[in-house]
Amino acid sequence: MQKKIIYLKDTDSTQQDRVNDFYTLFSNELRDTNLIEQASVVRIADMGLYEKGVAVKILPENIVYTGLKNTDVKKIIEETIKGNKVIKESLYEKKSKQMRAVLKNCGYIDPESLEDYLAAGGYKALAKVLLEMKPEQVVEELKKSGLRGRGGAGYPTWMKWNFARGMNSPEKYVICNGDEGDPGAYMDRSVLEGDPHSVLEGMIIAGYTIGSSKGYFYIRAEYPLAVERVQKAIDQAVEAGLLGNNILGSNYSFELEIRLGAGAFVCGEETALIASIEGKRGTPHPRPPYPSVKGLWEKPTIINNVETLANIPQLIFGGGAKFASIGTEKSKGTKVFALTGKVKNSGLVEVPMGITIREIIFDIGGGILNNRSIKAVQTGGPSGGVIPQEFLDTPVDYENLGKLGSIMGSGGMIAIDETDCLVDLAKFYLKFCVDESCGKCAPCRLGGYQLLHLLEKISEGKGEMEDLDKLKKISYAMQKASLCGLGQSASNPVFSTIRYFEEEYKKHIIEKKCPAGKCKALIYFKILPPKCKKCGLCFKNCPSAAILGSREAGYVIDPIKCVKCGLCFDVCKFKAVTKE
Amino acid sequence: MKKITKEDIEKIDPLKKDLGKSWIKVGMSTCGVAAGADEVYATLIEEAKKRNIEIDIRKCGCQGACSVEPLVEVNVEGLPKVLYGRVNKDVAITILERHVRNKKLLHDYIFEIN
Amino acid sequence: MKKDRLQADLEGLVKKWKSKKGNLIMILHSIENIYGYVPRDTSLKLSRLLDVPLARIYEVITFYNYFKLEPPGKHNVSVCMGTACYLRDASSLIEEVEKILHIKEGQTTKDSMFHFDVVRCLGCCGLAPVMMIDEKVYGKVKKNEVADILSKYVKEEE
Amino acid sequence: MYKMIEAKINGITVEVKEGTTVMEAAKKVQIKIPTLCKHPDLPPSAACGLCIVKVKGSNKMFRACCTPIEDKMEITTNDPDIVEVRKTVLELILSNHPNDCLKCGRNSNCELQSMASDFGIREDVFKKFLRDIPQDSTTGTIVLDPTKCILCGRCIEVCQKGQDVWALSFLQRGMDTRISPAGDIKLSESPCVKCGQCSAHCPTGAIFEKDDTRLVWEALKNADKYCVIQIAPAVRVAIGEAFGVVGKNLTKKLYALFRRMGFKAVFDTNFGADVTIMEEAGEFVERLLHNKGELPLITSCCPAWVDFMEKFHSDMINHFSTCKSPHEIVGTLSKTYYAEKNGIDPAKIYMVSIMPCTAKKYEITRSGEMFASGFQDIDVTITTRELSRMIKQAGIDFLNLPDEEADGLLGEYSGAGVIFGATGGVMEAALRTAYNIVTGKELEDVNFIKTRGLESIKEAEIDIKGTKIRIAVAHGLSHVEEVLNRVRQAKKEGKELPYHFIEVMACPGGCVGGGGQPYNVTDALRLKRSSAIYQDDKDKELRCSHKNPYVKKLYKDFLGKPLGEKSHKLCHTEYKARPIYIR
Repeated sequence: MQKKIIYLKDTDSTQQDRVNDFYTLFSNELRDTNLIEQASVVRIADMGLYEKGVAVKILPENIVYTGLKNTDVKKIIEETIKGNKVIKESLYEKKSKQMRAVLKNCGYIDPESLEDYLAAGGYKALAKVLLEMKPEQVVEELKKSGLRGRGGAGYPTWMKWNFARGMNSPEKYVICNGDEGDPGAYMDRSVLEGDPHSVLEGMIIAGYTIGSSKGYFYIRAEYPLAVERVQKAIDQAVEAGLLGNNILGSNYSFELEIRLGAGAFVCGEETALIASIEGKRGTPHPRPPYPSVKGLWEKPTIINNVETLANIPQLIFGGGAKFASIGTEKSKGTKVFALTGKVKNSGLVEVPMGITIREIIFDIGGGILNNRSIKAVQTGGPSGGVIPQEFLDTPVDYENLGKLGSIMGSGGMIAIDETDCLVDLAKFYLKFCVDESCGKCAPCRLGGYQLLHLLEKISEGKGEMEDLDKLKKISYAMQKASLCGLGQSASNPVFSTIRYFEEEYKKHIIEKKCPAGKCKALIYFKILPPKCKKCGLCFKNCPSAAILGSREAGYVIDPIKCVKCGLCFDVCKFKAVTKE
Repeated sequence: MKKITKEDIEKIDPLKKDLGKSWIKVGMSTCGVAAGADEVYATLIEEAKKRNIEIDIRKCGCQGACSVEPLVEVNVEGLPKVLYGRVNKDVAITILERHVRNKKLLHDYIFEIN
Repeated sequence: MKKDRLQADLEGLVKKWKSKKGNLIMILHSIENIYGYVPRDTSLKLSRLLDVPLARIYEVITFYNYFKLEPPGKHNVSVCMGTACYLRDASSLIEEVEKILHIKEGQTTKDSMFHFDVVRCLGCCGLAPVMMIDEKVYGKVKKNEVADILSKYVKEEE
Repeated sequence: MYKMIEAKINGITVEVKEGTTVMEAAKKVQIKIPTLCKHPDLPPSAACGLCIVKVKGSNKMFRACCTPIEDKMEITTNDPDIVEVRKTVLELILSNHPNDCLKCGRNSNCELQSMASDFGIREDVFKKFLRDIPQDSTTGTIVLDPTKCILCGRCIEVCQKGQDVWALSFLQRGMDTRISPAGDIKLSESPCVKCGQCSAHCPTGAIFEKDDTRLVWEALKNADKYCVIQIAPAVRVAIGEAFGVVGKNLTKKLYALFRRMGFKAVFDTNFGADVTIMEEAGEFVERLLHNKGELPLITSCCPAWVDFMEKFHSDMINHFSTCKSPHEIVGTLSKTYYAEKNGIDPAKIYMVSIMPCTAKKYEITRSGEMFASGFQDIDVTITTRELSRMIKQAGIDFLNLPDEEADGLLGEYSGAGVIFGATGGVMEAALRTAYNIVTGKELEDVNFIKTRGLESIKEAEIDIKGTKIRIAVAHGLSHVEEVLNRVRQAKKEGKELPYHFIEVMACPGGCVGGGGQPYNVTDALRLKRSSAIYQDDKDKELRCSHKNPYVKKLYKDFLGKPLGEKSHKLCHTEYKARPIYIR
């Protein structure tokens, strides 16, 4: 019989010594029961499980027990190691909340190998479309699937395609929008880098459906690896006859080229992206006319986000109905989120629509770092909003997030804990929008700038109550009067933080305090005389000579000289320096 | 490469590439590369050759666990499939020696095991 | 020397791209890759060769962050201020770099050794906070490590 | 065939053609929607965000300037909510605009100022953030003041699309966005041809004609100066707009005005136009019949066009008429012919010209030939807009002045002279005289209807004694290239030339639409101004330049014959290729 191995891990990071205790317990028990030949125990770095207490995984059977108590050790050795039986009460039912569809190949196949992609079932959907389906049938499948654009707004993909398909024009274009600009979202980059052929396949299918023979990949120049891999994929596809004339022996011909972005967030907006490809400033144009009517070089054009296109092959292959079986009533399929912020396990996750935010943060993300408590979750990036912790059980879909004042966006999800200041967060996003505003339309250009100024004023402790009204007034005007989606949503971070955390704003304004201790101007460091041992370490470390006193007399902080660097707070061994 | 036909696409056995073989995959997306995956990949190739260890070493995309990059997944016959995290050059060599050659796991770097 | 090379490169570039639609930004990328910025006489030449008004070229160069009109520093220091890095206190890294190099974001040191930028998401959120010098990414950087990292590049020169 | 659609705006039913914007449709039913960026003359830029309206069934607001109205749409253009948003947007725009209205050249006719007045703005709600960029007055014609710019984009539209000059561009983005020549160089180092269309379309004081009125007042005050004045044809039909009179020819009131202001003699540029025709028509006939010079001949009265040609089309220099513009001819003659006839020291003569044009300020020092009299032929040029301010400063009840006449020697003009003010006019005037030179006969019908009107390129064929003369008239610099390319193509292929004679005016509509003319020009207004001009022509007994008795006298007493030695020295000029960018 193969030797069993017990992998041991304490999934609760606050417990430092417990895993060693268990290690000793298991080792002793194995030795006492003379099972050393049959099994061994090892401690490992991670198991991909979180907040499940002490956990063991027993191979080769792949049995996982979680939440173990000391008394369980004996039982496991007795029943599982010796008796080959599973202990039902402790068994961890592996029910992964993740569902990898778009990411199914990412991390599993070699993105630079067409063969790998083919072996993973690649281009079967294309073959089916080109050789067995009419364009209208593809649209029909899309309609059945309920797929909505993954770039932000969630516009039904079939409608976009169908519009363009119906346009009578000899020239039409397909554009893949790979100008992922949300700070903190990088799923598109991952897909382009990890599985470029799936996006290619999606684009060719899109081209066939709308009757286009030319497509462009618009990729951020900041993603050189993605550009390199996509270019390789295009070259491979050309060589294999998957691009070019008479693809797979059909009558359909299609070619693809890459165009680079050049560092402008607004180019994620469709009309700005088109202007950018045309070699102009990436400023948005009024819609209508919509790109599907008058797009690139005034020709009908569809623009789909990377993730949307990566969904196409599996959707076609499995059929629209199958795709629609996942998700909620109005939001179908899976969504990739870039989970970051104060979450333990940051990274990309793909989940079925309808999963709750709590499940994403805690079951997949492993909860909040340093076991702090969660304050809110920010979704949708600079155009999105915050969702306070009381709504964490909301199922994720386009409508629900919208109701809460946020958006799905491209899928950034950021966990915010009690040490994060919402005024500061709003300021961060506003700064982004101000930097990225194209400057064309007054409400966005000037409104954003004024909002940022007001937020800075508040976080510096100079805020007045009427500033809160001004924030609301400008936010509303920006929403209504800005030309494009960027401007219309740029005030969302302000809107939503005021909506849920107005008290925190008021604390900044009235009490001149930042509850999270983030806004520097509102933090005050103080030395508590009873705790101070007069060691002088703070005195020595202070970069601005703000600490006065001597080893005899003790020390005080001069609030005027203090630059609030926090060094005294960090170096004090006796916790005699306080921050408030 | 010759032009692919529909038959080619359908003929390819989806499983044939992975079955029964020993392999190492290195996550080589931007996050991985930023964390040093390219060095790990190069080390693995170079050292495997130097040490006459025959194993298929490949690149792959991002698995999503960005906080523990670089990630190296190792599948050796007879051993569980292991995902190692925070791999550096030295760990890469140890993986070759210990895991691949001597069929022992590097417990301190296991992030997922199946 | 450099000038000659550009002359040849520029003509080659225009030849390669002229017949393709949507070429301006792609050509500017190539020029930027050669020089690290887009010199004025290059823009003037490009304007003639492509038959695109110089004003359009400048409109584009100054609109997009990626293109620069001034020669860059020898080493490009970027601190990422994507959301993940922001939440993990990248702003303290920015302060630190500014303090050490005595320049603000977007500026170049007097000796042209370092140019400093604050950038949006380098795509390594898992490693936040991140700073990048030239092509090399430094992840999980602590404030007190900044000086060490920068000093490596100064030493290299000596 | 257009599809007609029916919609409701504020409950009022409106029927319009498909594709009509909400703003245009609203106008049809007497609803005004505020805007700062949409100029009736230009396509919408959608920049200001003031024209937002609500559409039933959507919780968004839409920009009326660029939203096509759809069938059955129900639109609300005005409710407290909309007004509040508009007011906030306006307050935001004002937060980026200095409060120096009192010192601004646009005071009392600024679009932003009147909008602020309409909305009852009484305080600075938001903190002021102003651009700190110095004024650029290097061209000596227009002044760029980026601090006052609201980034409406009109100047960029006219400079890039309308005029194809591309001197102005948007640089940077976001709050740093500004209008500037490529690379923050000075306007004088840019391709700017000084046409001033940007200044005529600017809603605020961000682009403004260089104000030279002070020079005029000072000269008038100076007892040593003998101040004389001339007015261009297009001024007389537009100046009334500043006093609420549209499309009326006020020539005789202007003559009276100038005398009251203190000018010693009042001349008319139209007289110079008649002289120009004598020279230019002669030149045309020389080239046509005697192979002396290249065909087609291209007119050169428009200084912005001359500058444009020297920068962008210098291969056409040989086609250019070397004849000076009418304005310069009157200038030269005032300090030679007039001075001689009246025994006045030409050094004392101070020549002021009133032009519809900003580029004329450039023309007066353009080249050495502009000093043919031995002095600077024109001392100062002011635009129609500057003149209207001077009239107000002078406290003269302009509209009620009695009619007066000009000083005949350089003031009497024919109908051919006045039509220089409208596109096609130079061509028409030249043909009237060319016909006479070639045939020795007078035309029965002097009206060349085909050269009139606002079509961007007008072509016609005229029979002069069996020779078919093909002509083209272009106005608005963006239409020039097409015409010139046809000529280049024919020359290259050795084919028959497409034209014999080409007229170009830089500004749309010709001088009536000049960059120095009163604000808010539209095609409708251009037509009103030019019809007043054609009316003047029609009312004249003399319709042809060669029949102007004072012109005949000029040649007899002073110049000799057209294209003669003396006229060549005084009335002709040269051209040279100029770099598009100096830096």
